[in-house]
Amino acid sequence: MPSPYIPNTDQDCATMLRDIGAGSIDELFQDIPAPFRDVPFHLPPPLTELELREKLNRRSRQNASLDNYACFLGAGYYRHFVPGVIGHITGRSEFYTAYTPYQAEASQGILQAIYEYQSLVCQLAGMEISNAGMYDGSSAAAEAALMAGRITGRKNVAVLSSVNPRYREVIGTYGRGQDLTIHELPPDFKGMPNESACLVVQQPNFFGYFEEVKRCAEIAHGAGALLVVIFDPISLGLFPPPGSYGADIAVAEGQPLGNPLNFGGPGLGIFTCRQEHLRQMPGRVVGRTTDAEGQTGFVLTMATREQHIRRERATSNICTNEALVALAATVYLAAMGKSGLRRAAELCYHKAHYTAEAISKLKGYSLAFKQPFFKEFVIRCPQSPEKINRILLKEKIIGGLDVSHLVDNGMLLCVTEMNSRQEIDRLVSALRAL
Amino acid sequence: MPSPYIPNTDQDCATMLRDIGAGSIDELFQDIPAPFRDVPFHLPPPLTELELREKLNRRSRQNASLDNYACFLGAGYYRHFVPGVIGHITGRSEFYTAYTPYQAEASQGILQAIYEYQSLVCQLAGMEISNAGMYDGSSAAAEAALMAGRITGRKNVAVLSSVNPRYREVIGTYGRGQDLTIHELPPDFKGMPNESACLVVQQPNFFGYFEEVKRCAEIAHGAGALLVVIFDPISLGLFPPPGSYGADIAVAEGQPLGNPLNFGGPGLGIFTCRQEHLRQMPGRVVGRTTDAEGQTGFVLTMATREQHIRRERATSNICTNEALVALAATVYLAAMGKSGLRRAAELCYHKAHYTAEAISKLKGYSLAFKQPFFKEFVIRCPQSPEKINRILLKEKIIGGLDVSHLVDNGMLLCVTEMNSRQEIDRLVSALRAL
Amino acid sequence: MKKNKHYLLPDISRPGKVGCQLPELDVPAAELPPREKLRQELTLPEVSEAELVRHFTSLSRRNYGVDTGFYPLGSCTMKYNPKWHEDIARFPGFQDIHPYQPADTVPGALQLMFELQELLAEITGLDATSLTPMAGAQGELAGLLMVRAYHRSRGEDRRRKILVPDSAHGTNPATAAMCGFEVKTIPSNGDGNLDLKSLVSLMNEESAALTLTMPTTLGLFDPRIAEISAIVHERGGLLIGDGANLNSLLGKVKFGDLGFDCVQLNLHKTFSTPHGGGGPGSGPVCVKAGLADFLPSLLVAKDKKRYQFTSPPITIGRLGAACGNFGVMVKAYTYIHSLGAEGLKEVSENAVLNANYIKEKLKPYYHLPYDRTCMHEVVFSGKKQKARGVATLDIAKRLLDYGFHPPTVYFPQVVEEAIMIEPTETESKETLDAFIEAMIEIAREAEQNPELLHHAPHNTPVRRLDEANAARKPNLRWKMK
Amino acid sequence: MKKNKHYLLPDISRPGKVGCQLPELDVPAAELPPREKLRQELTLPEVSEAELVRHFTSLSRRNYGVDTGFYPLGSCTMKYNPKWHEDIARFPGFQDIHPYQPADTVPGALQLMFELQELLAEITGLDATSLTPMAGAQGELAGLLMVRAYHRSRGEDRRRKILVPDSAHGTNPATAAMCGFEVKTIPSNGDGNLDLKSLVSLMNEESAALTLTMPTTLGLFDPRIAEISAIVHERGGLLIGDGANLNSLLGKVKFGDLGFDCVQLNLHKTFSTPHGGGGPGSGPVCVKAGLADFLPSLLVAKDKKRYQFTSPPITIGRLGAACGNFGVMVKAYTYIHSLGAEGLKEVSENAVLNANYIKEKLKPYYHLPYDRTCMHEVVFSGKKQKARGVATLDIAKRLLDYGFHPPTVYFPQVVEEAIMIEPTETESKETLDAFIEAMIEIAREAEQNPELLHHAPHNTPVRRLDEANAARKPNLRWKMK
Ligand SMILES: Cc1ncc(COP(=O)(O)O)c(C=O)c1O
Ligand SMILES: Cc1ncc(COP(=O)(O)O)c(C=O)c1O
Repeated sequence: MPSPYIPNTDQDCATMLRDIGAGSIDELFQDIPAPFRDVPFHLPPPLTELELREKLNRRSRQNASLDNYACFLGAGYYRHFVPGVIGHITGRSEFYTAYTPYQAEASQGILQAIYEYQSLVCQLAGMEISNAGMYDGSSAAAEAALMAGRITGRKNVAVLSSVNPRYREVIGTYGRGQDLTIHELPPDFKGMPNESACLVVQQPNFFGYFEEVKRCAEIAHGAGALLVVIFDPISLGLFPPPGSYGADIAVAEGQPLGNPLNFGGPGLGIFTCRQEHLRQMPGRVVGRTTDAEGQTGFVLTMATREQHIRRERATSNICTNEALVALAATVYLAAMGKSGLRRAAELCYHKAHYTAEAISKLKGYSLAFKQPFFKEFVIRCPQSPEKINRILLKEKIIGGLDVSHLVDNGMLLCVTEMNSRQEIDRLVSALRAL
Repeated sequence: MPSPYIPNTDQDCATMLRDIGAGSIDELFQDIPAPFRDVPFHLPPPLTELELREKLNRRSRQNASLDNYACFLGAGYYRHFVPGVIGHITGRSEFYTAYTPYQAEASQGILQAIYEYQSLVCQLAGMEISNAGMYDGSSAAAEAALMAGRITGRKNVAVLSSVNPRYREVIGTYGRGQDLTIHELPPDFKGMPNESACLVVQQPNFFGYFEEVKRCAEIAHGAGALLVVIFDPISLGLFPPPGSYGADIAVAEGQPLGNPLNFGGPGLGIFTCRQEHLRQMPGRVVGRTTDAEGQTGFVLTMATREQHIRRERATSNICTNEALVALAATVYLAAMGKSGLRRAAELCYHKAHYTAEAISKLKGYSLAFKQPFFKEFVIRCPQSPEKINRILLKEKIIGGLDVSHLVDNGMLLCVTEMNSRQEIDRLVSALRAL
Repeated sequence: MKKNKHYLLPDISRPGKVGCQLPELDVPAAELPPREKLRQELTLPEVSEAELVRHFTSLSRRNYGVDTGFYPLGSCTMKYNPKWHEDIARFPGFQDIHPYQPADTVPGALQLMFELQELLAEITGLDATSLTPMAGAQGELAGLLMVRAYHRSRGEDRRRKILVPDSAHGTNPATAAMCGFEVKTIPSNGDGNLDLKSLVSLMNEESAALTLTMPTTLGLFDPRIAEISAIVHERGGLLIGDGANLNSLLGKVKFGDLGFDCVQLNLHKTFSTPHGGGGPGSGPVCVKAGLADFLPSLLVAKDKKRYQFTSPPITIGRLGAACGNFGVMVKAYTYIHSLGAEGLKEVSENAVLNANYIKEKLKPYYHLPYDRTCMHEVVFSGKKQKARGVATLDIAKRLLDYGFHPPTVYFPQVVEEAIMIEPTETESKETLDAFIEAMIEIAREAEQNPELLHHAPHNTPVRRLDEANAARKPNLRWKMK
Repeated sequence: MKKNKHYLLPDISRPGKVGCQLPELDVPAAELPPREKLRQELTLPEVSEAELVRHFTSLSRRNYGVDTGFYPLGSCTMKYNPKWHEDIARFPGFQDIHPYQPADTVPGALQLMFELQELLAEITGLDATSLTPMAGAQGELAGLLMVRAYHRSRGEDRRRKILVPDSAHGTNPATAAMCGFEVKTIPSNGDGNLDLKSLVSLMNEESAALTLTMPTTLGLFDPRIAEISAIVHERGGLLIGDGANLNSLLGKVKFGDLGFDCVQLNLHKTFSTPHGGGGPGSGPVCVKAGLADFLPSLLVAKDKKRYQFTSPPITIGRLGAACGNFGVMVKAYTYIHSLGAEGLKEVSENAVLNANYIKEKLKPYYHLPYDRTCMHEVVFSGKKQKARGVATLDIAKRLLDYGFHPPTVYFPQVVEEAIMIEPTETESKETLDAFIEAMIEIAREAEQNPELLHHAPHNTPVRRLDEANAARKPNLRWKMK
């Protein structure tokens, strides 16, 4: 059976085998001890493009795709507006069929795009330098903790309990390898554990409200620890960037910057820090240089920090990252520009507050926290959030995250510019009708 | 309000006006008599991308999109398989954001693609030359009749009554301008009307079955008329091409070659003919040539036939055609190749016959014609096809075309490689259960 | 990056390769007709998907589009078209529907068409629209077939002449001829306006209509439009517009108010649907009420919230087997909704501003035959340069070296060595300035180094192509065995 | 076509421009926090959509991808990836779903993940899979964290050394270090196989595991794999595979049969999901039953036709906030279904055939350190050319002039001036022949005209770039005010 993906014809194979001097393909596999070779594989029979398109179209239609629902779920992954232009650019095959740009002269496009990404992310976060991106926000946070450990030579890591629990778990996973001890601090913490490498805070925090980050910075720095901030990139259209309140390392999940949800992946770990920590920074970085004729060009640089040069003494093992997602974020930030990003943040802010107010006026519902918030907030419900969500679903509404294990009957709701007033009003009526 | 599509800033406008020496934009419109200027336009308020995406997503979801239905509707527009690779190529913006390739040196891509299109279409139809494409199959047929009139200097056009009625209508519309008289001939016609420019036949015909085209060719040629054949490009994977039985002009709807239905447009008018008629051929044509250094290159050529040079003595008024659809057809034919196109035709043939046989065994149903057919056939139903279709719809089946005005309770069904056995069996059961 | 190698599909075809695979037959095979009734030989290229993609990707990289750079092709309105419109046109509910589906399975599509008919009627100030024509020239055809039917319906079948300005686009006279009319050319006067005396003398009881592009193909608005309209109408004729230049009037002026009875629009130009390397287009016709019954079928009608296709009572007939280029309509509809009335006005204002800016900046270097305010485009003449042996074609080819697509050249034919520049509103002042700079530089080169221009372009994938030879010995296809 | 002008986003930014517009607020505005709690200044570029598109389109045209041409980057498996996989990954029901939606609103996605877990287990011959790791290196991390947890669970926490062959990819030792292990390097022997004596001497009660890439990064299959496995296991260690080279074993050989306890796969290489210019990837880990309880969370479990996320009882924990790179999984799933068992076997057979063909053809021109049958890739050494003053880097850069992406160079480090060529099965003999011809031509140039190579590339958008200076004075961003 000829395959669209294997262009060698039988004739080609025969010629090539002859030129190689092999009697058969099998001869090429002689190094593999016979008992291991050509064992049976129990796999489904091959299907053609036509069949698989149909099968997977049906399969995908079983999922409640959010373009057909009102969605109030956030908690780290957000449905923000994705301008159509982004897909057209990430869909340029010169970008998406390339490998990591090891050969700079053939890769100026992606290299410059990453350089622009690094620049835009620094502008956004108010930080000095950025790498080319990591896997996701949580692993970036974990790498930040590891980096703080390397910089300070300390083994304790303090994390506020208001940090996204999943992020705390990932910090724990990575920390275990380095024998870091993770300390969970309450929101009203007064001081740092002894010999802490860093304090990790999330702004706005998992429950959606703003931390007193300046106080955190003072306490952390006072104890010789670094401040690691996990930020919401969209919030920075309206609220102060981590660089402005003393973050030494600032990380984020970059998915909201022009990327669909994709069931949570691929995402993008934004990773920024102070210039002085460059040599301890994990991940790839692109630098500007010149060519033999003096023209500007871009290259991967500072590779001596990385695993492929420094091996076991590298700053991280990361190799493949999320370049295409970073490209999307680059186009997003350029498309929105300063006014667009501010507008996005404002829309989120006002719509979330409109929603929160309307719900908290309903009998039996109340806001769990009174601190200022951005686009997420926890509502205490009159019954279990899980039950409520099941009822909302019938109205084509995906409700908020059930956080009843953290807040009594708590539901973490998220409202973005994607939620029209009509959707919000539908949610409120549905909750009222419950 | 800044617009993403108008890059001039207020500052730019002011500078430009100053450089022009105009006090205001209005001054630039002074040639327009005042009463006509700046009249009110009653249009809906502007919506952003976010809002329009939502609105039109909702609007599009109101339509029964055929990827979610079993569809047995054909009659000139066909749901054949569209390999995904096509969209990726027509989506290359260098192609789709270009104009007609008037400046050859900057347009080698589209020019070569059209040259390949012309070549592929000739190979497919067994004809000598092809133009770069026309609006759709029906207008190509009409232009063929006009061209036959020019070549023969005659004003009568004979059209078999088994030609798609919509095509006959379009030939009529175009013919009226040239004062052609259209004669409808029955399938068993014996001779041509006097002084006929051409005989137009469809193979396979509107009802799906094969005409005796050799006999048609003999009669037409015997009367000094040209034979114009309307063909189904997919059928040519299995059945003889018009060039093999004496077609002087052969036209087709090219949509089935790798294009979605798009509610009937854009389509593609394939237009091929004998070499000797080149100078009477309507539409654009690309030729191969060399550049100043002897390299191969491609240009629009034979333009002296066309309206932009020859004006009222042109072979047609056509200017914009369907280049991007022709590009899709080019990629389709190259992707399928000889074995793929044959397979497509075979699948249609066998599935259609399986369906016809199963239905004609049902009580009350019978095949209306006994001639050999390709992928379409007319079923005589026990009740009105319209009613049957309404019932099928509830089972998520789009039935065949109601041709009860031509055949008693007749329904024209179409089966292609897109109809799985399961779909066909569903149709048959639904008809049985009626 | 690649060395300039040249392949055609047969060059990369090898027996046994395949670019797409279809499923196995899942029903019992039927009997095939006897062998002699089957195709004996089918020869098509055989390539893998990877080779196919590389082939066409490489071709695309040898092509210039609006996304590559400035494309000031006069009369063609080569705007940048919003990318997301493409996405919307590809929604399955728009793309995967059949034109003959029952109306109640496609209410969304029909509503969109109905509303677009109304929107275009409002924008043109006319009463009814048919969306059927598949490009501008077919819209013209619809218009002139209606003119013929109209006069015939009034017993005035003798009106068999169409008056066409000498500056008109080739489709205008060609369409008239296709509709069985005789073409009478009306010259332009010294200002580039229609010569009224000629109009008066030619507009008689044998004349069916004047077809007028407005603004004209010289990029000018004829200020005596009301007089022109009066002359035509008083003498029993119709005033037919070629709306291809609507981009300068959008949201500012209505064709209906100017006296036009019928106008075709080029959605693929004005309404921001990319041109596809030569199509598809869409050329709706809008008409005054008196012509509405003649409109080509199909129309979409609304009947108590239900939408359905209808045919006008005395329609000139069908122009195609379906209902026009729906895929293009979706984008135009989106465009109008995205801009609204104010937005459309900004479009025309900026289009006109940009054209006049180029006009003023290049006037010192290139001959400007009509030195007055222009609309969306400006027509220069290369005759100053021609006098020094540099043809307009040389200038055009040299622009390619500067990374710009050339303007339209040698059209309109009434201007010697015409250079017709239409920047559109989607270009920024920075781009215009860079283009202006290149044009000035080329004017300098034409004086100092004409040879350089004669041999341009120098930086393109191929050098100047031999068009004469292509026409002399037509090679219009490859053959494969 | 364009003259080589160089712009960065700030160069094309102008105050007041905008590339995307969001709607007006449709609810009453809430009170904002006091001004000092708001952001004072936000500086981002301001560009229109058209300028944005031209900027990035032009960047794309300065980039080389698989769709542009041959990309024989060793160890990276740069296959051509079917285009339609991209379409499927973009179905709204796959793309527009939230990782925390209730399980019964995403049964299709969960089923796909569940089945992919099973498919990968079958392909590797192992018992359980976690799809969570987001790239190969994170899969390695998962593997070695499991190794640590495993030994700890058996009270063998003293096993803190990981044995790593000298030819290993940098991620292997780096990962070991991240997991708190000490790295012990095992040399290769003269045949390119693992030095068994060293293994025996290093594999002791302090050693936790051997991490082995199979076939090795020299492109060779170590025929003594059974012995290696026995040595490691007898001494209480685990055999951990780096599955990045699976492309040569697909459908032929199972890691589980070879004795591996755990292996990470690189879906973005072997399973045909394009590499995105550096990512996203996906690096599932497959393990034998004894390690299954340690797998990173989340897994998808099936319980009477219902699918849901679960966490293994003594999981090493989460590696990310969601469930891995689902978008990549969709493509890998599609790929496996599209090929089936026979198809996968053809993949590895053709990958191996292509590599050996290149090996034989280039052997006379380039030094081949291990002259034996290779698997999916072949490693040459440029030392012949080096002796004449031409570095492997010069050869690589010169290939760019011939329109080819260079192979991996200077890796594996155990080969002097390494040139590591991995053609993959998606390349045709014609392409291989053209590449071989270019390599031979370059070998000739290296003798006759070394200068040409020192200054290569000549035909790229930029000439050879100064990497040393980039590292010396890092300029890692632009600044805008
Ligand atoms: C002024 C004018 N009229 C008519 C047309 C014909 O339109 P189309 O190419 O869509 O048929 C054009 C396009 O070239 C034009 O510029
Ligand atoms: C042999 C080998 N192991 C591991 C890796 C790391 O995989 P990833 O880049 O997906 O993290 C690579 C990729 O470069 C590789 O080639």
